Amino acid sequence: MSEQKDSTSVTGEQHSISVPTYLAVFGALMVLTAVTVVSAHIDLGHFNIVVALIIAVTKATLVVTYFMHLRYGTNMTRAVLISGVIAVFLLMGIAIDDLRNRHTRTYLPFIGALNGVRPPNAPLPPHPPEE
Amino acid sequence: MTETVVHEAHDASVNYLNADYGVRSWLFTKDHKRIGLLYLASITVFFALGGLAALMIRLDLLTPAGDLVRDDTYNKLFTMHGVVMIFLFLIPSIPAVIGNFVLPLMIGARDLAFPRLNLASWYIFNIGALFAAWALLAGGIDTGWTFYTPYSTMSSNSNVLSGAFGAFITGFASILTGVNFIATIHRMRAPGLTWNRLPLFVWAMYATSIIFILGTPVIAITLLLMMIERAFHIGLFDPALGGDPILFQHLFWFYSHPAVYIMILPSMGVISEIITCFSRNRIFGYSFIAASSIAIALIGFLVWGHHMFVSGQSANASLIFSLLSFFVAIPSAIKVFNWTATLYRGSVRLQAPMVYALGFIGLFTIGGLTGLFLSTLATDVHLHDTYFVVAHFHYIMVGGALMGYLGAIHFWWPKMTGRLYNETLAKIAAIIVFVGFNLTFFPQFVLGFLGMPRRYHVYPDEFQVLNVFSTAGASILGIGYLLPVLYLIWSMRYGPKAEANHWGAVGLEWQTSSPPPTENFDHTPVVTSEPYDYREPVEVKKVA
Amino acid sequence: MIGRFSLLPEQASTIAGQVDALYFFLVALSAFFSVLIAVAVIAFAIHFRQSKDRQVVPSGEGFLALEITWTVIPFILVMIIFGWGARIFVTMHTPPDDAMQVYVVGKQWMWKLQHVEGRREINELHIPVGRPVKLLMTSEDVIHSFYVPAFRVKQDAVPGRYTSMWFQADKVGEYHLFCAEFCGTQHARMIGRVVVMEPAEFQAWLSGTKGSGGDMVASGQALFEQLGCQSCHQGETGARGPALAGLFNKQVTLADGRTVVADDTYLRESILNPQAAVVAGYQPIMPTFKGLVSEEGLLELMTYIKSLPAPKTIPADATEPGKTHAMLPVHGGQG
Amino acid sequence: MHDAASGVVPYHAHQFDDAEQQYQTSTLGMWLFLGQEVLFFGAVFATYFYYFFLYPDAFEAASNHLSLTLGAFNTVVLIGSSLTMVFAVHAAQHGTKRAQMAWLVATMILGIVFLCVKAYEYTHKFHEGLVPGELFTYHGPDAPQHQLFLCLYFAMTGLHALHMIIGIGILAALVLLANRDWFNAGYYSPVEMTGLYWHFVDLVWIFLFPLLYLIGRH
Repeated sequence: MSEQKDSTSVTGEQHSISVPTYLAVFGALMVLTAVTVVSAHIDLGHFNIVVALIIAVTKATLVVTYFMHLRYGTNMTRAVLISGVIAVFLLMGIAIDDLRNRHTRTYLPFIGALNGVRPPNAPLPPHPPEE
Repeated sequence: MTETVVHEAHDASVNYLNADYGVRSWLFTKDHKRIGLLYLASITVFFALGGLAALMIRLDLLTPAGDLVRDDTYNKLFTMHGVVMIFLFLIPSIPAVIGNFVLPLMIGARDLAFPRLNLASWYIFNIGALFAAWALLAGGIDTGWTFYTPYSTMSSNSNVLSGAFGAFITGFASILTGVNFIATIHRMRAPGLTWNRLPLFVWAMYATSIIFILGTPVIAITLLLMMIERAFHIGLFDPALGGDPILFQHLFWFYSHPAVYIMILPSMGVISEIITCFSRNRIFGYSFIAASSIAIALIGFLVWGHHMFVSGQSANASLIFSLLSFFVAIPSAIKVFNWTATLYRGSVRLQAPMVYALGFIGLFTIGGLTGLFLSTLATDVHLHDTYFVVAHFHYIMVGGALMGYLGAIHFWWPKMTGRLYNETLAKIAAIIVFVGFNLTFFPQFVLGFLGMPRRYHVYPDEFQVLNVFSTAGASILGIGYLLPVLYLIWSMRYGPKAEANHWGAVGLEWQTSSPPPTENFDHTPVVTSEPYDYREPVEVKKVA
Repeated sequence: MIGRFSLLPEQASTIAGQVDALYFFLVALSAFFSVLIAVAVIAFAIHFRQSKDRQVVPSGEGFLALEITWTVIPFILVMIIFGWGARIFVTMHTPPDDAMQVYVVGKQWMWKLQHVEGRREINELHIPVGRPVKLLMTSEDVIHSFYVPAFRVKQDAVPGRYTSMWFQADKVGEYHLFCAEFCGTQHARMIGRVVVMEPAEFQAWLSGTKGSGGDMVASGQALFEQLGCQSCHQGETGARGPALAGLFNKQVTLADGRTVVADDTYLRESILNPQAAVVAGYQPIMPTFKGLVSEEGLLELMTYIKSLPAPKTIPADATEPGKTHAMLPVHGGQG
Repeated sequence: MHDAASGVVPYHAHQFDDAEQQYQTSTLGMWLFLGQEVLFFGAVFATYFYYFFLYPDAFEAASNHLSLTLGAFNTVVLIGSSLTMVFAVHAAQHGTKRAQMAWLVATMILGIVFLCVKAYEYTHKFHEGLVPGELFTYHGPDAPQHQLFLCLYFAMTGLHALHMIIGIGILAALVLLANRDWFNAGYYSPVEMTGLYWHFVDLVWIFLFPLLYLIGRH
């Protein structure tokens, strides 16, 4: 946790970022925008969205660290942003995991085994002999 | 002990109440203490509205055929009870009234970090609350406080849009309170007040504010999407157009389960304060109680799926949510054990706040343990959506949060108003509330196991006996809640004057006069010792 | 029994005993801890009450050993409860293969039930004692929840998809049926009875006065022909639609390479939203039948498709595109 | 205090001990508000990913209803406005009144350009009958899923545009305050806080653009 009342830490001014840095960051953002547009036209199947998200995350970190001065902010401000992002991932992750398993009745292995139940998404037994 | 001795305030007769007069001084105040009292007034009105709906429901359930009201009126009554009690009373109750008033005093600050934001929060709360109250009274909502789709979007023809919009607005009031509290706790503590000297009520407010910040926006979006779906029939949650009603439940419960921790965590903070003061004993396991407040807030975000075990959610997700729900029960158990241990070798005085606190421990224990029934998969299949669930969350919210709130009002009343209430009358009221509560909700556990579903206007005849007990209990409970309103208002005018530290407590808020000056402290106190240090009895210094 | 006051619910299904055992274990655990805390609080409050003469010496900060014990013990207890509850939950979610199939359609404020043999019922379910019954449920409008307290089972009927549950009644009698998920004005009146009968008695009831239609397979085949399905799905080589005989619960490879199990949901989606899962080797030309087929009609079509016996000479993977196999359009036999 | 040299006495509210504490607290308060906004947009993104997982092909097809050039142009405009905002904050600290007002107005102009392009896209959708609800006249394959995608498109970009409008309103207020010489090296937190808010809104668009415009282009 951040120290009690950090009169010691200086405000943002001492570390104010110079204009050339801002321009460099702006240039990087422009390049990344171009890259994401170009990469969208290459057919990578399901990886297209993954690549797009990676580029978006890098652009986001650039904006957050330089434009929003998080680079010189206190740990608490970083903790707030990170906990927000984690909470969103939590909501998305478990909701989509529920969606993925809705029709396949997968079980946590040790529970299924306790009961001698064949986890249903295991491969189907060979074609049953004709009754 | 704080070094600085409270000496003669420059003019003891001037305090935050008589510093300024007139409606403008109250409606445009930036003083956290006055905003706390403004919130107290607003939520007491809504508590009365919700309580009235509860009494109507209990009266209607006296007979299996439900003769008091028609079907749809009953549905509107229990929705009004749910929406008003949760969004308009319980969520703001302790954080906005007690938290606003006491938090800056406890950490030695002159006010919250953003006073204007605090006043804006009260106005936003009232605008949203009036929207919701208008929707409930002018035609009502019949979807239940959960607004489940596709009923709320496709087939309900009640004021769902305006009611949901009201709840949507009140959400932002909670967010502003959360921002205010975390910023204040982090940046504006008195010198010497390190993290492990913070009063446990401040820890509880910190944990509650985490949930305010991370949870409330999700319910805002959920209600917004539901309103869009209802207005334009776009198929967001409409299965015919490719939507999935279970997604609504995921989004709704992602906020609404942490919301029940918003309601109980502040009461836990209050109980830690009251127990230590009235048993003149240092808190048992300070760091464990503080850590379990934060643990409850964080793990609370992982467990929302135990509301959806039978909703068509995948069995795999149900197993995961059941396992995580047991993890969140452990910190609550730790707290109860620590409170009980605090009484050991103390000097216990059974005054009104202490009666509420001990009542809290008893009822919260039963509420918490019955929660285990509902996070266990097998029993939840049988007990879900029955009166067992109704009894469980009333034991937590009414037995826990409301008892904690009443205890807090009684404990800090001398500090808030400078007046004393009638002690014996207060103890009688507390006991009536305890007895009435148990008679109302314990029979509902049995009703739930028998299988009586919740939200039922008519029920089979064999459930009538237990329902009659429950209604009898509800009337006793109603009287129990009326008494404090009467004698507290009476005490404002005629109650004897209270000294600065009426209970001889150790918190910073008791080092200033009652009621405190607008600036809270004559000069910022310096904290040197660890919290709840009741080593030598605090002789009460006479102020003026 | 219905109408008789008692403090404990009936136990009328195989699972009820196991659920009640866990329930009473939890009641005992809760009672123990509640009494423990209450007695401790009252004893401390009285024994250590404030007395003028006693000099108060507050106890230490807290003992780590004690804190750890009352963290580990509750943790072990809850893990036991979790495992026990999860095991029963798994049995609840795994219907035996020989279960008798009943279709349930929830509609605003009534339950429509249909046996495969054709008997239709409203708000009533007749089942033989001692035989597992599997319900395949859906809803026509809002979410309902099929709840039989005496069997300790409950499952939501969600519109737009199938949910299933199973139980095996082991006591003859009449039991309550409730709707447990709030579904509107007459949610409290959407109740009914589950009548458990002796097997012989059940057969007599089943073949008694015929329900409104013939058995589901016959009405399914009639609908199959009426909608013109056999024009594509007659199973010959070069047919425009994949063969449906013996399709149920088989692996199907789709045009985009995914393989899915042809379960109830797959059949329903293929009828209502055929473009979503086109079988490999076939063109996506099938029109959607959404709105043309009622929920009951869908269930009848699926029962008919499931009743088509797999032809004798089928190699292991029947749905390999381009595989030729002789398939006589067998008249719907007993499902 | 660092600004003693420049002879400017920093203003701080009565509940703070000094301007240093006020600056730290207001920055933390703003970040807490932005943390909440992450969840506010996060819930809508969760709905988007939920349905993208359910209907990947339909969503990719539906994404082609949107014009890529306008989306890309808007992204460039918004990142540009972030740059001008950064310069405005810089000017508030060190620059003259005229520089502050110039950069603030530049940011507002870019913001308004963004909203105009957005308005054009919305009206274009109206004419094409692509607005979800009764006016939806697209009857191709997977029509319901396309309507779902477009509903999410309108919800997400609508929320984003609403935040832009509020941002432009605050910027206008700042221009007036800058005109009255409020901001100097000792007191510039209002500009910095608005900067944080503006960059966050740009951040949301950085995620919106690929998810809505780019998924269907391969």
